[in-house]
Amino acid sequence: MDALVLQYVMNWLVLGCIYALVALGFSLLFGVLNVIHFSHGDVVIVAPFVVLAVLQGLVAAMPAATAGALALALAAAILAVGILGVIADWLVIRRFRRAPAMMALVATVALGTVVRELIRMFYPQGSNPKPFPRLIEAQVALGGVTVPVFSLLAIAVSVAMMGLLFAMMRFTPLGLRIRAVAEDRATARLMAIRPGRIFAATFFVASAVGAIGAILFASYAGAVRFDFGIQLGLIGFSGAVIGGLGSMLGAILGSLLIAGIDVLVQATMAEGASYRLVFAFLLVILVLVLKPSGLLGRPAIEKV
Amino acid sequence: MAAPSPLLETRGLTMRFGGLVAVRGIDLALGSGEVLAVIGPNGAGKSTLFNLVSGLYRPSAGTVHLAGEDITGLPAHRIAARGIARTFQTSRLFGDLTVIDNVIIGMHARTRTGVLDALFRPRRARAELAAAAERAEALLGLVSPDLLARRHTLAGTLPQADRRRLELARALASGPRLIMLDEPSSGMDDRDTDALVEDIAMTMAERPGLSYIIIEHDMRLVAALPGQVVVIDYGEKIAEGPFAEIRRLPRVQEAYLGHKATHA
Amino acid sequence: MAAAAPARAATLADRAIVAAGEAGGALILGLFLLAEDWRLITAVLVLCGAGFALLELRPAIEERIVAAFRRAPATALVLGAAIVLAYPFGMQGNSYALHLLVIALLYAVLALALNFQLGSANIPNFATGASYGIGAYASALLALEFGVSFWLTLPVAAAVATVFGFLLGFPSMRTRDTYLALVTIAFGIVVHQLLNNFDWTGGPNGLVGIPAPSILGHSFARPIVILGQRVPAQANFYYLALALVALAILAARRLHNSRVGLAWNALRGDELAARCQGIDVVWYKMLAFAVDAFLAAFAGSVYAAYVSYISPDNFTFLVSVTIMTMVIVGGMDNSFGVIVGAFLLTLLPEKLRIFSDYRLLFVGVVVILFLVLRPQGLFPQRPRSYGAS
Amino acid sequence: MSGILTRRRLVAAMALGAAVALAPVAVAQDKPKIKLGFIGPLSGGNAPQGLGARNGFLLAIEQANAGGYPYTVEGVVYDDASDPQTGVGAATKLVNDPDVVASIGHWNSSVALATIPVFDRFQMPVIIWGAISPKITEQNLPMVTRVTPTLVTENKPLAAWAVSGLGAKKIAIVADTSDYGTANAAAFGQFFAEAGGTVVSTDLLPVGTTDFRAVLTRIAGAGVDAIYFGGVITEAGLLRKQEGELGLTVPMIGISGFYDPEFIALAGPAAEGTMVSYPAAQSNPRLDKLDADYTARGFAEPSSPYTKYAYEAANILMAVIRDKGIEDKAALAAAIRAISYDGVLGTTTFDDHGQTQIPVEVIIKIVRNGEWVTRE
Repeated sequence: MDALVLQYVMNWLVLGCIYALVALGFSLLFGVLNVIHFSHGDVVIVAPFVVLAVLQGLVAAMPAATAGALALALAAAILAVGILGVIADWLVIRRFRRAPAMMALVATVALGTVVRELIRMFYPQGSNPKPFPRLIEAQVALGGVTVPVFSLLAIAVSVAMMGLLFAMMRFTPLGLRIRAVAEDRATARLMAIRPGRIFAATFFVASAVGAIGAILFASYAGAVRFDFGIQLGLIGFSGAVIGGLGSMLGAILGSLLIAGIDVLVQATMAEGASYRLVFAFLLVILVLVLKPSGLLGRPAIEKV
Repeated sequence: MAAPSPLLETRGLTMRFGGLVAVRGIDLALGSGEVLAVIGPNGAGKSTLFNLVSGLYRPSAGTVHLAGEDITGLPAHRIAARGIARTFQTSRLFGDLTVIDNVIIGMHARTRTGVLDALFRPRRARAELAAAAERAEALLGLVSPDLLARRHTLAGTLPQADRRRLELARALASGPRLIMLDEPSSGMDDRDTDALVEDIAMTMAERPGLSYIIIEHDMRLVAALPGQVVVIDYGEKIAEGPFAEIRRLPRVQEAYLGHKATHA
Repeated sequence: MAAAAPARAATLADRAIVAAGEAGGALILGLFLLAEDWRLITAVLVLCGAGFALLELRPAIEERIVAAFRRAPATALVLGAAIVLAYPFGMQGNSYALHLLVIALLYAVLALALNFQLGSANIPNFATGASYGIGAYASALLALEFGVSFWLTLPVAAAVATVFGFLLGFPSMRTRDTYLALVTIAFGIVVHQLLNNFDWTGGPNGLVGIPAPSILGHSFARPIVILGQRVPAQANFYYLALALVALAILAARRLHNSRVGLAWNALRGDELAARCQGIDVVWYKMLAFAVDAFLAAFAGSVYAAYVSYISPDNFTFLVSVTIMTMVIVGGMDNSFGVIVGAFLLTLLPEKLRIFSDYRLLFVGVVVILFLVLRPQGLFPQRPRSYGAS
Repeated sequence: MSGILTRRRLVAAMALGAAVALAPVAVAQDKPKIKLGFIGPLSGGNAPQGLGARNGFLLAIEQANAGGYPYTVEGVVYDDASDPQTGVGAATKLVNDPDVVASIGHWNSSVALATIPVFDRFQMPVIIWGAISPKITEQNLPMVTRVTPTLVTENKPLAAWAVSGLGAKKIAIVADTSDYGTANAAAFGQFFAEAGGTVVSTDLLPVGTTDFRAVLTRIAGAGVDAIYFGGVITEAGLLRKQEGELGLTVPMIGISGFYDPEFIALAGPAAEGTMVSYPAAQSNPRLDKLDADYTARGFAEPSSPYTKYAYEAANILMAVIRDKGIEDKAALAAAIRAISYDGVLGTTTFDDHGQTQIPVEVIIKIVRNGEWVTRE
């Protein structure tokens, strides 16, 4: 393959996979709770900050252990953001379970502002961008070009996470319960499933998966800033919606599509870069006009 | 007693959902002022039939004619405007609006005010709405004086029997030629069902030209209705005739009572 | 017999309640506008919060006030008109307070515009900010490039935005809810990006030197002098925006109390049932988009002429979200509530400047609190009454 | 009746509130008090620029107050959040306050363009400390002056140097789609072509872009001698970092927009060899003293490239106020334009449009061993 094309393809896959990890959270939450958690992007972007904080703390404490420190920091961040998602639900989102969808949307937009501002004000020098370490610096030769191992890692981690998520939903008791609640809340309750716990679990899983996406995002970009979550969230949301909310495969497909058009436009058009958002969101409109429930969403045949 | 050109006629009406055939080749004919009861087990395709006639679904095959005009595949609001009104199995009232609002909305196809009229000719728009309100009150009074008294309460707060009556009133408000009632007695106890039979009988007496198609499970109600009965099973019409004859057919008993044995 | 529930003649008590309500509201608003001390601002906010808590706990009080306003509409109208017309003269020449009023009024128009959609018909639209921008740009470009008078650009800009509104409404034929919400978000982003990227819109630098309108030789850039009383130039735009709000309220009332408003309410409640009542839901949805865009464009034109400068940054996704929040916090399908929502969310961030860094955080928290504590909005929808007037 | 009762309580509460508000803050002082205004982005993505500038502004005032200035000066600081409407609100608030004599403001050109009509209409001198759009002074509003060089003045010598000094024949331009980025891209592109170079591609990316690989890959394929970046710190850092990763080894150049240690921190080792033009006159002992004072003052935020401009703008305002008093705003504005001020920026004078005339003789700063040093 042409070296340039390979670069583009790698770029596309890494971005698509990262967006997909965020989109999966949207889709999962919508499937189970029928709720749009617009602050999802802002919640998950906390993860890279936790990584940095923990790393800093550990390096200060014992300057030697770096690899172990990194692993510890990553685990802490994923866990913390998972819990943060549960807290966001508990504090705000659960209050809008029965309210019209738009209220939850607006409330979570406000929640996003709150999370963002909290990072900005309470993380040291929170307004400034923070350099974020590349998890792996090595490069390998692949098809005539050198490719960062990180890119391969990012794709592998993402695919693994997707696989894990699928397996969890399909084969574990928790997954079965989540699907039962998604299908029919009342019946699930009759089967002694407590929806409240399932909601919490779903928020935890969605946020933790998103946290991995956010860490990869920060690492791929090379930095993190308190407001990076907005665009990450918006693109993840778009990916989930055009894929068809509630469909995990759709979320992945939608994210790959958005990342694809983004890279394609920038790679081929002379002034494409300045129109990258225009094309990405025109694609969103086009998909939804043609497939009103998203690519893999269940068509809305209403029962009468 | 059938009219030369029947009011409603379906020919070979068919609906497929993916691989599933919900309705297969149904022929129906109904004259002005006639009543048709549709019975059959759950999932037989009765509601789908209604949705096809009222334009919520577009048939995969077959035609629907209203008074000789082909209305197959027209959007629901056009069909409503042509004089087919319906109710739903689970009541679909506008719960956050008042009782009288619900009835006036039922008159949508009979009123004319558009945006510009509403903005620039408020007097005319108001007069039309006031007239509609007056007619709505008269209609409510006819269906149930109790409902009339509660016309300014929200429809969502009504008890079950009153909801059913309000749906009937809303359907009547459009001045239809044909009313389709989808299981009007579902979720009602015997006393309410008796009242419902009375309501239907009364409106029939009041509006002699009006035709009805009624989906029903309650055999008592079906027995009390005049006119033909159509039995549907697995999406197909398996029998047609007066109730007294229909109930004796073995195939009907098997298809219908077999499924509904617990209820019967 | 087409009488509505309370048709009694107004009593003296009714008139007193109306007068007290309007004067009290005006006074609190004025106090809030002019306050500089954070203690006073906090006190006013706490007071308002307590007021709403009272209404929440004792619905009878709210009923009584509403009844009074219903029974004494003439008193309410005359007194209300007198208060709002005289208002700039009570601002002690404070141009900042007047500026805030102008912006609040423009947002009130935007919120009323969105209310047709979100409130009446429950159609999500995150692109009101885009329509606002299209109106502003259309008007400004006409004025700058062709020297068209402001008064002429108003209807043209509105027409342009309405066309875009219909275009945006087009996908609503098939998409719904969250999917439709995303379509409008995408539309808003595309419009913002295009305004930023095109050359003829001035790119990111926007359009400079948009002329202020004038009427009978009086330029809107000059102070108003009446009977020796001098009020800052912002008062011109205050009255212009006020007229726009009055127009929007009138349109909202007329549409609400008509077959159109009922049709919107019907498709809000149950789209499928609405179709079976003969309502062409696609048309009514597109109509809602168009009406929203039409009114928003008016606000945009006035904003452009008022500030004399516009740039894409004025019309971001965030602006649309803010308008959306105003409608939901204020109370869907209630014009008064929506206006209160608009004032609250325009003035709050400005007044919270005293909390400097914590400003956005507070606004976010306040919005969430409002939504949680009074989900039906500050002033929820009220049933129609027929034949009363 | 309950309605009236509530109303009475309202009045009582309001009276209470008013009393609290009016409680005098009795401070014995013989010098008359004046206020100076500052507006800038103190929240949002551009906050680092705004906060650094605000500190420069406050530092100037503190030093004046401590140093026998005839007035007691109070700084009034408002956030514009990089949003034109918020900026207009802030500007209106400043012009409405009779104690505020003059102001300095804005990092974003779109915000400055929105507020200068307000300052002009309400007769308040304003000095722009950060916004660089030529449109701001092109309008020649009497109240408006600017202490920052426009993009034109910084890009022209850089472009000439890129061709002659660096020896770049082919260059790729990358910038953001903000006013700053587009204006930089246009100015540099024009000057580079005039100097005899070829602009291979111009890529503008929306603000908030974090991934530049698609564009960089294409540039890598085009074989350029250098990349010009016309944006600010975050994007500059990310771009440089990703450039290194793609094996694109050509130098990156730019104007002083990302001349900041923060850039090196972001780009890491990849920052090595990055070159920016930097106005030479800016390096002087006064500037060194400002840096020392800034550090000594212990602000919570680090200084930004705009700290010195805001510091200088405040000092210019205070200098003319000392001479002309506080009443005649038109005279103040005229005096600002007529000034020849010796300060941290060198000797500032203004042209007939209120644009600073500080000669821009640029020197090139380069990142070596993780630090900005002057390139010999």
